[in-house]
Amino acid sequence: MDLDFTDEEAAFCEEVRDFVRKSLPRSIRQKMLFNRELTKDDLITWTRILDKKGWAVSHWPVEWGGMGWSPVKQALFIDVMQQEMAPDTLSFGTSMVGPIIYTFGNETQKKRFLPRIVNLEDWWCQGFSEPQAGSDLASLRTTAVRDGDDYVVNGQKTWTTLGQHADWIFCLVRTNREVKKQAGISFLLIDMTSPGVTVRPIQTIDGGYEINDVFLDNVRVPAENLVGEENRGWDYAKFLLQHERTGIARVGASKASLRRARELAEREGRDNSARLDLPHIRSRIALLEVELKALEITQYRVLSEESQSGGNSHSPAASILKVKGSEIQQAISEVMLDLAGPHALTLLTPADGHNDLDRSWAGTVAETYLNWRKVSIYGGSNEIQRNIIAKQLLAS
Amino acid sequence: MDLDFTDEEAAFCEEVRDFVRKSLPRSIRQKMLFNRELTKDDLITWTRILDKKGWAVSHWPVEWGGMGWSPVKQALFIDVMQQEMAPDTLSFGTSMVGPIIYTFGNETQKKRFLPRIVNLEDWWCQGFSEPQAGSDLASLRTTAVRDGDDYVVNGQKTWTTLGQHADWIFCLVRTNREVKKQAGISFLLIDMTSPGVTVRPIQTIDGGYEINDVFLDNVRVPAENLVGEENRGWDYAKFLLQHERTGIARVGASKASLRRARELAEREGRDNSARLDLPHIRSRIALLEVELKALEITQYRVLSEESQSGGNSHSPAASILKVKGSEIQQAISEVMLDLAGPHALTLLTPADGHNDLDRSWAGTVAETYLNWRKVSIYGGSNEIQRNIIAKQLLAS
Amino acid sequence: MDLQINEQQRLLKESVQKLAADLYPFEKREAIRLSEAGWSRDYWAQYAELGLAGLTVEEAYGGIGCGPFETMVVMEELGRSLAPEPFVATVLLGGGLIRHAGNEEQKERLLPGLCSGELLLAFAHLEEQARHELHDIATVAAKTADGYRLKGRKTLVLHGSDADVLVVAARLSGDRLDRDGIGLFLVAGDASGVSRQGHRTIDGRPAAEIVFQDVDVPSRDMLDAPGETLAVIERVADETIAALAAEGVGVMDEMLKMTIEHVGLRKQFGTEIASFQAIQHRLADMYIALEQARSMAIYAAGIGRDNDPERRGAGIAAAKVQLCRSLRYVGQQAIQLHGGIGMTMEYKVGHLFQRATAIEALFGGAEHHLQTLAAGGGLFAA
Amino acid sequence: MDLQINEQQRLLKESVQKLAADLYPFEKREAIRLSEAGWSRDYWAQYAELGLAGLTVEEAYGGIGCGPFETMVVMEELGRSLAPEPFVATVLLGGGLIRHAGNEEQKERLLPGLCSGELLLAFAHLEEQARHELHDIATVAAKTADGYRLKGRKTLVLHGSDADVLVVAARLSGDRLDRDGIGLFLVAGDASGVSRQGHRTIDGRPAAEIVFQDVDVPSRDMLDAPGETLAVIERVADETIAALAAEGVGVMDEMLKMTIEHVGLRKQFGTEIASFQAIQHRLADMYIALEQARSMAIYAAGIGRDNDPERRGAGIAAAKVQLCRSLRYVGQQAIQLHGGIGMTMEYKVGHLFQRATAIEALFGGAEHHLQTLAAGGGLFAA
Repeated sequence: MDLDFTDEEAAFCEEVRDFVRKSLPRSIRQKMLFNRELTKDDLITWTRILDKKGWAVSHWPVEWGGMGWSPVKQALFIDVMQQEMAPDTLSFGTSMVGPIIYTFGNETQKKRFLPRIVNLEDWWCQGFSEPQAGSDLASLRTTAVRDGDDYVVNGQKTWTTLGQHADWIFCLVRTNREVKKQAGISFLLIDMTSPGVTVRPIQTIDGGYEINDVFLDNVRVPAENLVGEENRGWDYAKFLLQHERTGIARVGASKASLRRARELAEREGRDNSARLDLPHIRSRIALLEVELKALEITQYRVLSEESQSGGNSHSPAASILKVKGSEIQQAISEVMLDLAGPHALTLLTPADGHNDLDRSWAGTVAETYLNWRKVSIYGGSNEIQRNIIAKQLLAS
Repeated sequence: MDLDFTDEEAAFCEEVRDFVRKSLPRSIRQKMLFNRELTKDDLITWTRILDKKGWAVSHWPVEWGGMGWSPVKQALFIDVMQQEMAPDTLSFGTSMVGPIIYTFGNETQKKRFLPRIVNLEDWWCQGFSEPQAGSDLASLRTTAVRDGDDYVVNGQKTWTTLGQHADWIFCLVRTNREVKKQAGISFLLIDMTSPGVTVRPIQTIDGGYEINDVFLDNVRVPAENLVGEENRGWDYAKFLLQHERTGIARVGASKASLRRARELAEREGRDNSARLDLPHIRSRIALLEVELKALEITQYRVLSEESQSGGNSHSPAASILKVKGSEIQQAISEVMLDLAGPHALTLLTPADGHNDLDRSWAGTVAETYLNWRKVSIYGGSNEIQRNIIAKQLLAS
Repeated sequence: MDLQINEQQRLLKESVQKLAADLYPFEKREAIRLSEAGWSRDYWAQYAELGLAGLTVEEAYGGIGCGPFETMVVMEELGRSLAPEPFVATVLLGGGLIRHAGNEEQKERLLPGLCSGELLLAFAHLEEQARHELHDIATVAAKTADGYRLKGRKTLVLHGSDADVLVVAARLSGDRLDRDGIGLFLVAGDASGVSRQGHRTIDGRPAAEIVFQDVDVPSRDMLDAPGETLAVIERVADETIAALAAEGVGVMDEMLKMTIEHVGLRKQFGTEIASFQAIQHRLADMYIALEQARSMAIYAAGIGRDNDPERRGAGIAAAKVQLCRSLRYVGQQAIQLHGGIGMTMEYKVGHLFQRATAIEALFGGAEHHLQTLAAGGGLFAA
Repeated sequence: MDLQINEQQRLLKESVQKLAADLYPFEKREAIRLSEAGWSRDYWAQYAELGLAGLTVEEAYGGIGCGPFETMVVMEELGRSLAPEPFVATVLLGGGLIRHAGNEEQKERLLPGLCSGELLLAFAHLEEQARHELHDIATVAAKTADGYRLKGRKTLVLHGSDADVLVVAARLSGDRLDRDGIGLFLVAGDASGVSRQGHRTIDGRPAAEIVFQDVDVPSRDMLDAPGETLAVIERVADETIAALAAEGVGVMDEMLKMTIEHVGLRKQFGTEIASFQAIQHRLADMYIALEQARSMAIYAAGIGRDNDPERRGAGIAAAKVQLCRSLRYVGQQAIQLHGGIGMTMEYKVGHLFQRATAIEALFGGAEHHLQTLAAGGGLFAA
């Protein structure tokens, strides 16, 4: 047992860090620093820089562009990327539909779709949730009825993140209503330009437009866009939930945020009249550092267990990554809110070319705080995660 | 609406305060200050001092020795008594079986029992809980079978606080097993000297002996000791749960503890080397003061509502008194534990005649911390209280 | 001690409820929020008709002379209905300063207009470096032949772009952090040298950054509080915090009500989520947080009248601590239990959460006020 | 990076488990606790037979030369089984000081006896005024012709009444709070001038208050750490905290296991309480707290080897913060979910909670160590 990096691991981290520092456009870095939305072009730009280096889909099988790294190495990669403020690649492509296609898709599908995911030629979005099917996904109602060589799809998807930019959507649809609810679901790839697809952006409480309703009204989808077998879609979705948990804890991103919070707290403390709440804010930051360090090691423990068991761990520890990861992100956003004090109220846009530490940093923290409430809701709410943990504890 | 005391209220508080300061024996005050167990004699001594003043059962009907005070005045009385470190009277007599007897008992019972409760000639204990019936009281199994002029009682009661000193125990017993579980329960008064009554003291994790098992083995109880009607015992028990909620929040006692914590924190801070956790302890004390102030007003709101509705409030606010009251007591005990630091480990008995602020105060805080875990368990656990609140919220 | 609301308070409550029911159905309020001003002069006229614009002003000046408990009753309803009208800026802040520090002439000049709803006031006080320190003022008022010349920059002036008259805090003497030497000045919103940059706060309400570039103010427009200006500012801030506590209670009460309704309708795995015990306990904790804050709002209304600034300050700090902590908990849980829909602007609960967050940040959050309490003698000093 | 336990560690774990299963069934352990000493020399001999008394001692002196990860494995099992034997006092504290600061002669003199289980050590360090400051030492070591004369009073000396040899921290020069001028001395427990008052700590373990009244110590019994005594004390404290973190994990793991079992059996209103969602979520949170502490115990074992005292100190402080917070939460919830039975000495869970509370207080609680972290450069300094 040993937590120290090997020389090779240390050198690799250094390599990734140097690469990001040299290659990440400053304007993108600044947006990440202030938690502002990236444009579609920003993400395409960065994905292509990564692709050129060969790192856009490093976790994929080598055959389709992956690097063949160990799980630990992959985790280190993501950790450093996030610490250096690099945007994640578009997960709907690289971490969701991509792995589904290379695992369950046919050769034609692989050749057609995978290369266009790697360089973000296709922008994918996710069509799982529905208005009456959130954490209880299997109660979904969107139907796909076979009609000749097509499926005819009707229904509504919602919370579709970045769907407004999307070229394709991967959907769970009901293909058999006769059977028990999980059993009649299929996994379908739908071209967003198909007639009958309508996207309605939804404004969120932070003022942004990140999520969408997607209405599917008699949309004809060629049967060749069915992934795997009909009525097996639930298995593929479950595979996704268990797959690729590295990074769900967002340890690297939280490290960067805490480092920044410490820096700003020190500066705000210096600027200010004497008494003040800042020592208490520093304590809260220290406590979050402790929890994050623990989470980082918990994450490596899960990875190590998964490596050893040669696949998915069934330890409830994996749910910790979601619960604690999201709670820490939210707590950091609260620290920043409190650190900004009255300035959090103002919604000022940081001026272009500002210094990282200008007081204008405070103008976006309330948006981030409001927006971050989502992280304990999506991806299986934290309540669902606790149910999962308890079930496993009581079964053991 | 007005929170200020009237002149009369202020004068009354002053009168109570003066009385306690003059009349409470110093040795008893010191035990209260260090949260050490009182002896049976201590409580008898204090109860008789109170009785002489006419205040031992101030909340009772005037006919039986009460003072006829308004609910607010009664609450002020308890608040000042607790703040001045006066022990509560033995609640099993004065707040439980006493009110049951004067409300539901017959004249003979009233004349026989009530006067002996007032001056603690009879020490009462409570026989409600059983090993398999804690918060779910109605599932109790102790039976009472009518045999001539007696009931024959068999079963086991547990968590019987101070039962080792008791002359009498009031019990819920099952007199009808045929009906739905709440319906077949009766309320019986049992002489602890009856053959077949055995008391077994149970040591608790603070090292003390406060609770007991009480075994009832073919105990013959004269039928005249049945209170009210047979099989109506559950109604009387419910009356108790709703009755006399003043003081369950223990606001006065927590005021005294917080005042003491502040004093000790200041002194400990002065005595000590520089950095230290004490500013943080002071913040925690301040936060508890805020919560306690809120609870104090919540308590007056509940009283005011009950006065207005002429009886029991059905607002879920009453459950707040239990939940928050116990949480605050526990949190104060944690502050004291942390304030004592390593000295909490040592279990030193404060020397007789020590100063209130000698470091020996630290020798009892761990016991108190451990012992106080009970306050969120007994009297309807805090989980049960939250169930009650939710039920009322969802019904409204 | 008396914790019942009286007949007058009950009638006031009902009339504000009626007004709010009329003015603030979701779509109607959205139209106002999305309008250029973000609030409505028409609506404000209706407030004035009901006497709300002059709620706290003595009858001699056209008001109805109500006290803090009436303000509490009104603010709770305004909170519940998310009313964006300038009650805080004009009545509590601007009006409060003139009531407490104005001389007879100034009161006669300004208060009737305030009561009739025609005159809008705002308090230009906070500066960027000050965080929540009320005495941290760098804006300078230099003596001139017939008055003063103001120079400085104010931030977060609530309804600052709309105000006809700004009450400006500026330094007559001393250093930025001195507690003495502060003055209050009446400045027309459109006076020469005043430039206002309006913006919205995180709850969609209007505010402004205001620069005073050599603004001349005649002597008669300095409020009369020689040597006591900071004390007046502190009193008005305390009274406003007490009122915000009541507004916050209204906001929370509405969030809890919506959440109870939502979990009763929402199904998951075929069951109403209201039947899940973890959800039920969350509701119970939200309720406890709300009621504890309600108790402290009552406390704040009472102690806000106290003339001992230290006792009043400690009581108000305590109320704001409880308020902020309750707002955060109830707000976060309301969103969490609503799930995705709570995150959108299409549903009122998210707007309530925005307002809850704004109320927290106004006049200092929980940690700021906890410091005051920790450093002082305690709420239960012997 | 490698997070699997290796074969040697697995075997060690199994042998300690076997020993504990044999020695510590509830009634057997109660007999020991209620005995006069509160622990058992017979048991300690069995520890020594397995090599545990010499676990961390180099093989040259009769030990088995294991490192911090092996200590972690052992301590977790000792925690789970509430073993009262003097592993911390003798092996980690006493043994650690001699290993790090003893000269060859001293090591040869003492370590073999330690390893064989015959020699018991204790560390007489803490003083009443010091809280958790390791350098706050008032006990004086005055130079004499052929050595030193000790005078002072020590508190909370774990197993202090039983120790054959006490390692005593005393001041050679400087003031009470100086970081320099501290020395470590070997003193026989029954030396003239030593008076020991034994008592139990809140978890029923033996400790002592010890007064040193002009105790003469020959020069050869001063440990060799010129100018570095405090650094050695800090290192040994850090290593001990790392080990306590593992013990705490064992304690929590057992509390959670017992609680899961209890709620699966206990019925309320006709239903197993394990089926209540609020109970389930509490179990989930206990599990999270436990696993986060487990991660930090691993971290502590690793960083405890670090030769940079600042980095090591920050890492150990972080581990203790997580440990204390987890112990408090898991312990409190274990009692709460057990209900009344958890409050009694008749059930193991209450004893575990006592030990959890003691581990918190040893070497400083969460707030103490959080201050260290808040004042420093952060765990993730760039």
